[in-house]
Amino acid sequence: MKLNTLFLGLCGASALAFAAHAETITIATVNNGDMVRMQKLTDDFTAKNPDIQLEWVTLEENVLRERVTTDIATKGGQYDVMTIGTYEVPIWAKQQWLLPLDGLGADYDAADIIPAIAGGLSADGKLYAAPFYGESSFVMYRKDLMEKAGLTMPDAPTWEFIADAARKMTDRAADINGICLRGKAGWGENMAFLTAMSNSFGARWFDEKWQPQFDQPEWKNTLQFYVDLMKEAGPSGASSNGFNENLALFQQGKCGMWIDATVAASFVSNPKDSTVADKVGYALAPDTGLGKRGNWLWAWSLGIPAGTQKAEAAQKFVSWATGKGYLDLVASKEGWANVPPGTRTSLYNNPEYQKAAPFAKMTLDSINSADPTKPTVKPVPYVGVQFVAIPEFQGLGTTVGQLFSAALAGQSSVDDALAGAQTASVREMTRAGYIK
Amino acid sequence: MARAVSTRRKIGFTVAAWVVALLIFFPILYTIITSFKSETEAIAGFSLVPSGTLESYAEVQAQSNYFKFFLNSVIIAVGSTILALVVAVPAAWSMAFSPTKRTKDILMWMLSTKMMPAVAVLVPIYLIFRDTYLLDTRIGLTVMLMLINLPIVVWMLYTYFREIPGEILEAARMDGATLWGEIVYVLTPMAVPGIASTMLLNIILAWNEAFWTIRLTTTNAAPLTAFIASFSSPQGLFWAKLSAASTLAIAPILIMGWFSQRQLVRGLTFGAVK
Amino acid sequence: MGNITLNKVSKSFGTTTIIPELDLEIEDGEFVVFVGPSGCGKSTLLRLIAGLEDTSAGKISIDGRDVTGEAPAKRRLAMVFQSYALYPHMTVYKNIAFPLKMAGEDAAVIDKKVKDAARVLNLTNYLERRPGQLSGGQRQRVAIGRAIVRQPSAFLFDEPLSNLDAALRGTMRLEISELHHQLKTTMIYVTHDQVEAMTMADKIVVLNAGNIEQVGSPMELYKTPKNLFVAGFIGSPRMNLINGAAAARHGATTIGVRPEHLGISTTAGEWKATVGVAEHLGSDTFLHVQAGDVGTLTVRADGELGVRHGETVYLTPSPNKIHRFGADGRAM
Amino acid sequence: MATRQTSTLARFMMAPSVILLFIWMIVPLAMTLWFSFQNYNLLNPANVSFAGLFNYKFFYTDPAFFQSIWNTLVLVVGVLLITVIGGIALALLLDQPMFGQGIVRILVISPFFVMPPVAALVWKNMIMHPGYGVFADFAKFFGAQPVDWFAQFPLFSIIIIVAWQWLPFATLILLTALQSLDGEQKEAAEMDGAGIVSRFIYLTIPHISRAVTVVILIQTIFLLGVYAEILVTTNGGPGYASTNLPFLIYRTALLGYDVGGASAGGIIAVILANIVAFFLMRAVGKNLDK
Repeated sequence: MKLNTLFLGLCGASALAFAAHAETITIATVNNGDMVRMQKLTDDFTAKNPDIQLEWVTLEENVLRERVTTDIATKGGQYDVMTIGTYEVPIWAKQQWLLPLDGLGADYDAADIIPAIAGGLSADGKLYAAPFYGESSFVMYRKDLMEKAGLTMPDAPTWEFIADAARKMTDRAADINGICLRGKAGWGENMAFLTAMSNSFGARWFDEKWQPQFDQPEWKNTLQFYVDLMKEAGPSGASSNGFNENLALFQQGKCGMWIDATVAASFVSNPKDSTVADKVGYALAPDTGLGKRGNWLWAWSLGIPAGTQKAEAAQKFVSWATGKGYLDLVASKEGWANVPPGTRTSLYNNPEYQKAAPFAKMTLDSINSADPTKPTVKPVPYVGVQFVAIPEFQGLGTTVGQLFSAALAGQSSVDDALAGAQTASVREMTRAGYIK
Repeated sequence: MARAVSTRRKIGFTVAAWVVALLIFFPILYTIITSFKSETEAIAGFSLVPSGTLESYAEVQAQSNYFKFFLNSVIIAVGSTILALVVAVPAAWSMAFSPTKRTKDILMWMLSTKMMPAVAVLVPIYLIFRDTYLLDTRIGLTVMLMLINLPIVVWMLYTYFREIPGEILEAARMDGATLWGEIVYVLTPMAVPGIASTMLLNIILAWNEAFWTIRLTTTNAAPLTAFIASFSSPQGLFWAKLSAASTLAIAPILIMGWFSQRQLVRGLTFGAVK
Repeated sequence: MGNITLNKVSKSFGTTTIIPELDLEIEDGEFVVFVGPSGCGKSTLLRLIAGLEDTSAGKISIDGRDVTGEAPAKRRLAMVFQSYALYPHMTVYKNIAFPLKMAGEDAAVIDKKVKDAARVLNLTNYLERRPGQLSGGQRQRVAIGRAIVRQPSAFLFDEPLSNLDAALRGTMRLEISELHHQLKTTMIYVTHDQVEAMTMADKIVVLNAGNIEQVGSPMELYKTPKNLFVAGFIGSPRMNLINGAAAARHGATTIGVRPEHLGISTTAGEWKATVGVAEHLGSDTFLHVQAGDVGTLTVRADGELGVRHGETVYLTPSPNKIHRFGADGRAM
Repeated sequence: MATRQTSTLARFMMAPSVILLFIWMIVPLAMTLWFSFQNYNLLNPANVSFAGLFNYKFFYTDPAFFQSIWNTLVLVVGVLLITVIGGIALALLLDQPMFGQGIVRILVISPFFVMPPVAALVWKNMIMHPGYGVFADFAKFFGAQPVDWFAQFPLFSIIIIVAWQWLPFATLILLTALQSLDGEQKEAAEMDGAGIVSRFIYLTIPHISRAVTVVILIQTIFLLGVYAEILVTTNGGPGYASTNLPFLIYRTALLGYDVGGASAGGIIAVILANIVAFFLMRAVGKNLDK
């Protein structure tokens, strides 16, 4: 009985709270640095919109994804703004779970958004999520070690050059590995890298009839190349390394090269965190001359679930967080180097930013060289550079990632890993009804 | 009865025990040490001497309001524990003092309710919570954790109660005590150590429950597990910050554990009743 | 008042019968002892009366009131348990006060009654102690104190002295008897020790395998045991039971002669025997002798008697003290 | 051993627990059972249809299925072995006279207070990482090649982490059991000429067997559900070397959002867990009657 009263009381209390702050919007974000910074700048927004309160839910990437996906798919209605990636947007938009962002205000200037990024966040010409920061991947290398090896990094290297350089830079005695690459199993971990890499080798996940392609020579070339390279020039423990592990290695000067997200540039070039800050050079992700480079495209973006009661306030917030004004705000408070990158063309035309971020041009070029709608050399039925934007991909990608990390760890052969990946993919795609 | 132990032997045991204890404690110690390092120091290789910076703590506090999460953790952990005890004490009483042929089966069945993998029932539970408006409420989470830990609580109380001689309860019955009087005046006070250690164990389990507490909360009811989830594995260096957040999250339960350690051990022994 | 009647009471657990149907009448103010070997059902019988177990059939009434289905608390009985069952977390004072508190008595009344009981039981100086700090005898007295403050219509004792050492047992035996004389309340006392039964009881109920073998005053049982079981159980040392030719001569299947009813002589007598172990108690000497066909006998002799191991003696039973039993074990 | 009245009351007092747990079990179970017969992907809610036994078939034909069951058992048994044996050893050590016993005890039980994901993160990155973990630093200090724990011994590494978390629990329960061992009994055994080993075998082991049973039962229930540690460290890899049943279900449920498949997996897991529990009860249950 008491419980009941308590329960009713609580309901009543929350109803009251509801009435008092009619416009509290709840925002789910990932715990990356740029998002955390935004959270700290909330005051600017509430000063401009005194009738809107912001509640933040900050979670690490995997948990966030589970959390918001469960909520939106069951119409739980817990969030008014969700931070989602390029992977979710096309799938969710297709389910009509997201509100099209058509009320961002007159001064929002949607045309300024980098086209490659906007393309990945739109469906039927409508923008379903506003990019907060965007990234591609590129090569970060140690200029000093490159020089020592007697080589010069071109702006657009080939895989052959990278492999050669990696082997020459490796100096096990000095604890220097020629190259650090992702190896930890996961669709957003090693598979993000390997899928992007495979694009440059002419491979693809599926042909136009959704037939998995792991039995094709292109994949064999990709994986064999990767495993051999890592064996000869990679760090120990590579099969459990993700972004952060490699970042730490690179910052401690243990990697000659590192191919990963462009946002890493701001970490490795930051003298506060990095012991090699002044020795880092950048180059486009490598290719094999087939017309595609091994770089990906990702944008953490803000979307508004279709079920929200506070769409208007939510749009106001999204407009604030992803608008040009926000970039200026961050610049004025924390300097241009800390501005969220990769979303607006105007930022890259800003000389002050170019000066503060030596990697700006290479970042923009990398982003522009990725095309989520045409990611591969051969035609594919899907969208997405380092992923396949279908609901089944996360599970399947992780399975394949596990198999490939086993190949990297030397616990299975490349052929076995590919055969396993093929079997798993055929199984999953048949089940999901793609293969008739 | 106690024989004088030679000091040499005692020193030998002391050294051995301290070495083992420090080895076991080392990961936690290292986390605490790391929390006083800067991020670059944290990955710079093995060192037990931090620079003593409070930078990470400042950043952690700037990013999240620790106290709010802490409060939710306390309410949920303590609330669910008390609720579980209220339900479990009578059940354990009847199992211990009025057992039937099926008592053990019922106990086993209760424990078996914990065997459903949480991930498999996330969607059903989420739907139930949504439809009962319990998402992101402390009461929802409290009831949930109560149900999750109830079997363990019943089990532990049952084992403690069984060590209480039935004659004492019969004496109370002869002395004119009603069932209520029997439980309140005789059983509960006698089982205090057992109940206390059950409580502590349950609070620890509830405090550390990191699946449902994250999946079923948003802002209002989010406890320290959610606080931790906002510091683990972001892009970039995070060791010092995660260590600081972890230290903050572990500290209250660690301190509580330290204070109640004697009680915990005594309760589990239950040597008090003869 | 404390008149307890058992009418066709029986008890079984599942298919095992612990107590077959039995009748028993206990008068008000009587000191009744249930005695029998362990496992004979005497404790179960007590617990049936207490209400701690349900009867399987039959009726129990106290002072004419049917209490068969009543909760123990309502039967106005008090019980002293073998383990004393004191509340370890309460002081002596609170232990004794507990039944009064449960009865909702006034604090002042409780205080007076507890202190009175403590005085009677010599516990006044221990009221603030916990049971764990008391000796066995003191605990026993606390348990009794807890029982008497309620002024029950009857006391039930479940082997209350079995956890005490011999000397203390003797003292407590006297104290309980003394208490009975003071209170004049019905007492039912369960023991496996026939000495306790003989010394304390007004009426002894001998139980065997749930059956009542005989009911009667200690002297009745001693003098006229109805059957072999009672004959063998009551009396210390045990009665000598003799089969065979010696018994047939008295026209019985078995004859029983108590050790104190055997005359002993070094020169002549009915049975010739060789002396075995002699137990010298000072006032008496118990001789264990080997008497050929008759078997091993125990003889109670004068303390001054000086016979040695291996010597030959002659025994003669007092003719009017021979108990004769038929083939069915009943007294003839 | 009681009257009808108390038995009736007893049933009545057990009712809240039983009813609550019954609801708690039956409602999600029924829903899970229902979902397990549906084609239901969370990301495609428009396409829900009856699937018959397909989800079950799909789940158990997963290439990782049998290995995941094996891994689940290895994980449970491995952790139990370490924690029970280690726990007995630790309890024996902590039971000895020493200076600072209280502090030592606190240090030993501390890991139990650490949240599983944090424990996994700390172990993975600060202790076991071959590049900059403490183990690696020590290995390098002694001139050895650092061990790549998660690649070479993935399941064993996870067992170590989980065992570290549960060792305090086992130690605590076993220590308290040890302390209740009668001193006179020990002395009597000593008088009888029993050496330290036979005293341990004939006196200590039987005495703590009940506590060991409690440790095994409670831990098994928690260990059958371990997945957070795997998610944080190896993601089930390399290959399927560290994929256990809960992780497989996790992959299906929260990566694939395949509610039907995950439900089928859940039901299979419940059945398997109950089989394990059944044998466990047969094996150790008699200790509980003491």
